[in-house]
Amino acid sequence: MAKKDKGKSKVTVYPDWCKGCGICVEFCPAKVLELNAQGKCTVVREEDCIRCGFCELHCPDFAIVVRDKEFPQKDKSENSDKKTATGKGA
Amino acid sequence: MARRKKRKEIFALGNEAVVEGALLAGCSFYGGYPITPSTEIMEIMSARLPKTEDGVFIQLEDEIASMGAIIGASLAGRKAMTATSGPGFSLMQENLGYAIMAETPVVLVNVMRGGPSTGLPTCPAQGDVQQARWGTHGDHPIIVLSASNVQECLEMTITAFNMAEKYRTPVILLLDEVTAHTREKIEIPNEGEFEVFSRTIPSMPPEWYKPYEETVRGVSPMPPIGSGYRFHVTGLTHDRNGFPSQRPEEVVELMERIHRKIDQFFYDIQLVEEIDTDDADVVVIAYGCVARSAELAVQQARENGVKAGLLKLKTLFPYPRRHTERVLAHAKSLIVPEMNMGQMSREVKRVNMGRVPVRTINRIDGQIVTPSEILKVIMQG
Amino acid sequence: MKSPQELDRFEIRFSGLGGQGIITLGKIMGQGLALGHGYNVTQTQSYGPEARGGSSRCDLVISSKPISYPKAESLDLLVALSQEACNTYYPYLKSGGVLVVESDLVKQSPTNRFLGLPFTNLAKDKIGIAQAMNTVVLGSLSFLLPFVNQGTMRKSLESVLPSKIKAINTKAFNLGYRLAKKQWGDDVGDVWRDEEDLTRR
Amino acid sequence: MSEITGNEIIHQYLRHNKKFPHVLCAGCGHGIVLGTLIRSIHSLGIPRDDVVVVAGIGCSGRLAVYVDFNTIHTTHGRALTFATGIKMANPKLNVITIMGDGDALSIGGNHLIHAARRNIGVTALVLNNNIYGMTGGQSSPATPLGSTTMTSPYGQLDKSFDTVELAKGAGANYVARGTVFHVRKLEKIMTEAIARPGFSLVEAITPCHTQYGRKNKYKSPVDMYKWMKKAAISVERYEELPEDQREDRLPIGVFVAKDRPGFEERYFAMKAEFQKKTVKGGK
Repeated sequence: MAKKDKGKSKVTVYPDWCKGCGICVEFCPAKVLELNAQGKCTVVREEDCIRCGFCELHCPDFAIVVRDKEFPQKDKSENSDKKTATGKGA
Repeated sequence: MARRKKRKEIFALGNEAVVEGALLAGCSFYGGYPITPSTEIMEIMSARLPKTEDGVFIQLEDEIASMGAIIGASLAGRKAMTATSGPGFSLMQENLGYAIMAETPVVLVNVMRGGPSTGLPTCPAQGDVQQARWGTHGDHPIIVLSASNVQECLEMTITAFNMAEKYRTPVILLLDEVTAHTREKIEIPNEGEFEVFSRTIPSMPPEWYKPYEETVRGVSPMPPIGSGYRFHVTGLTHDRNGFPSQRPEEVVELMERIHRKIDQFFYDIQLVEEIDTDDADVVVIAYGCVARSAELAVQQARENGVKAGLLKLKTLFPYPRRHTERVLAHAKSLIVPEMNMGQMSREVKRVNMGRVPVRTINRIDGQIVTPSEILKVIMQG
Repeated sequence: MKSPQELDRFEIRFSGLGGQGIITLGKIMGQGLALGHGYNVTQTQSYGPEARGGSSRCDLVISSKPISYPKAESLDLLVALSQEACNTYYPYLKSGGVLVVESDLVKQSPTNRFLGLPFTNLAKDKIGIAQAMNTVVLGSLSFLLPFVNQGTMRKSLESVLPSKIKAINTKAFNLGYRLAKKQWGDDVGDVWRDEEDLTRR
Repeated sequence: MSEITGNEIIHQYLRHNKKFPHVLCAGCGHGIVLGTLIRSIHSLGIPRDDVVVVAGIGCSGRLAVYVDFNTIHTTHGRALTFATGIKMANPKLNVITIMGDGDALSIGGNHLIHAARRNIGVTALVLNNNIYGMTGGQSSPATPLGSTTMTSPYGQLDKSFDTVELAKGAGANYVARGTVFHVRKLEKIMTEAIARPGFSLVEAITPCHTQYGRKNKYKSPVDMYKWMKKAAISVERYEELPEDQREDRLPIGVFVAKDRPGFEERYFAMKAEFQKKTVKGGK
């Protein structure tokens, strides 16, 4: 993702799932995230997010979601069980 | 009884009869590793299974893998089996426990040879009896069957599959080198002349299915993997959904159920054959090839005026207590001949509780207990 | 098929060297007696190191009644196709039992009461292949044993062989039968035809 | 492809009746591997009923319980044996095994060799964290030389086992290595591994800070990710490096990519031959 995406993202952290390992905070190129007093990840500079996706891909606990600001709700059921099989068994 | 269709007769090895029985029972998966004296089962399977409609044969890298593969195949909906001997049986104990815990029906044939360790590879023994019962770690129920002649090899293999499927449990068929390596004429039963039991599959929507549910029979239906019922299988103690659990009440529920599903069906599982036991003063309790020697000895004793009888065990575990108690009602003594230092006589003594003398005949030299040895002990009164 | 003669318990041991076709001989004879003649038969054989190391053994127990103990322990007939086998197993022959030997290979018989034929050379010279030796033995035994029906045994032999080698084995079988009759005499099997001798135990 | 990305996809595949966060330690890379696996399967469009995840014992073995596929948590080292049985019983299924380094290389080493040799159509994920984590940090075959562990308090005496070389030597169809730092690359090779016929092996380097890092100069989980970032190098560039500069580098990427038919394909082709013959013979 490029810099042109800056400011268009909404970053959500689910504190219940965050274990505060700090990977996202350390490697976030725009310093969007910080660890709070409880040791959990919080979003502090959302507008600086360049949508690189690092935090989402590297969160071992699936606790961070980055989505478009304008379209916060996507159809969640859409892709749950696509029946276009490829791969080994098919 | 209606006039039955003539049965096909073949002159077959005990090991060959196991294969015939397995195929009649619907076995469509064999995974194994060669070892004497069970190897013929594998060899014949390797020729037969690929030519059946859906049969799969695979030679694995060892006995551990063999057990793993047949459990996997069973989870995927197959009636699966393996066969082994001595050292291979030791290696299979690990995943045997898994099959008990995950309630996976499989059939394991162990053609016993002399042990411990490499022991007497080509000689008969009955030294794996207690290992079959207690070989895998943990407190567990198990069904162990046996056969004493070639026809029984066929029949008991069918029975083993039926019990495995009915009770969702591994079943061990303990044979010995003599039975496995004897050729005899056997009759292949025609379709419809024997029962074939297949596991029940769930008939509720997948969301409501629980793989380890508490049921009246203690056995839940079991769908094949990939049929839409997605669930978790584990060797850890688990809840009704199959998810690991350490909560005491869930652990107890699981463990009690896997015991109960066997315990409450003793009448169905415990199989024996009684020969002249009704009025017998001396009862020989034997299994496997030794039961054949015993049969002759009992017959000869009767000819010599001694009221002898034979209780032939076809189910070794759960031990047929009820049948033993029945012969104890009139028997003045019991004789337990076996090719070990006294593994089954322990069970007999446990039931006998000191009521009558229990004499044992034990051979561990790789030779079968002969009729004359048994006869001698019978005649001692 | 009706059994031609009542047998209580008749024990045969085939013994000799690996490669002589001893196990095959026992299997074919066992099958012929079990399926063709309708007897109860158990066949057992040597396994393991001794089976790999050169010697070979195959036992049959034949009876009109169900067989309880499957192994041979007191032989009615010992077929020894090597000197070593003859030495090893002669003690297991019961008194009055019959010893059949390969007369070229068993130079020293432990008893002067034996029946011999040079089976290997017969197969080599008259049939053209030494491997047919076991079938020659089968033919001879079919003559010797009064409860074996020659035609049934031949049919049984033919049913288990691949078509390629059927004709030559039939020839070998007939040769064995003919020579046994000629050399051993018409009444050689009478020892077992006597009812009293047959019903032991 | 859907517009939703990353963890939203993953959330759809997680078992909603399981408790989260999962049992693994903070900063453990195993969760990242699980996420990557889910995205790979999602991108291939494989229905979840057709996916079987077979796990061994250890930290990695705990992953299976969290995903809504057909999941089987087997015995230590034996995942591939169960997987082989499942694949042969029903070749339509996509069978993926998750094993740790101790699981796959030590107790299950023989099964790994023979799964590769046999070329059974299974994807093997080896989650290499250089240690036995679940049992408290004992040395594994993948523990680097000199490392301190609970069972090598004076330093590991032998060289760490190279999973990739082992799989190559055993004849695996597809062999690749990735790290949980280089997630996109890991996803790419994992997707390819699942899509290939025959046996595929993906080694995922995933750090264990709790049991390995702390005792070996990695002060925080983050330090371990920094190490991966620094040490990893694409296999192509690694090949170009002079011998003396290879020492501390970790080649990642695809090492072997063949298309030999899987064991199950060959077996069922043989069966089909028999059936053809029977039909012919019948007429």
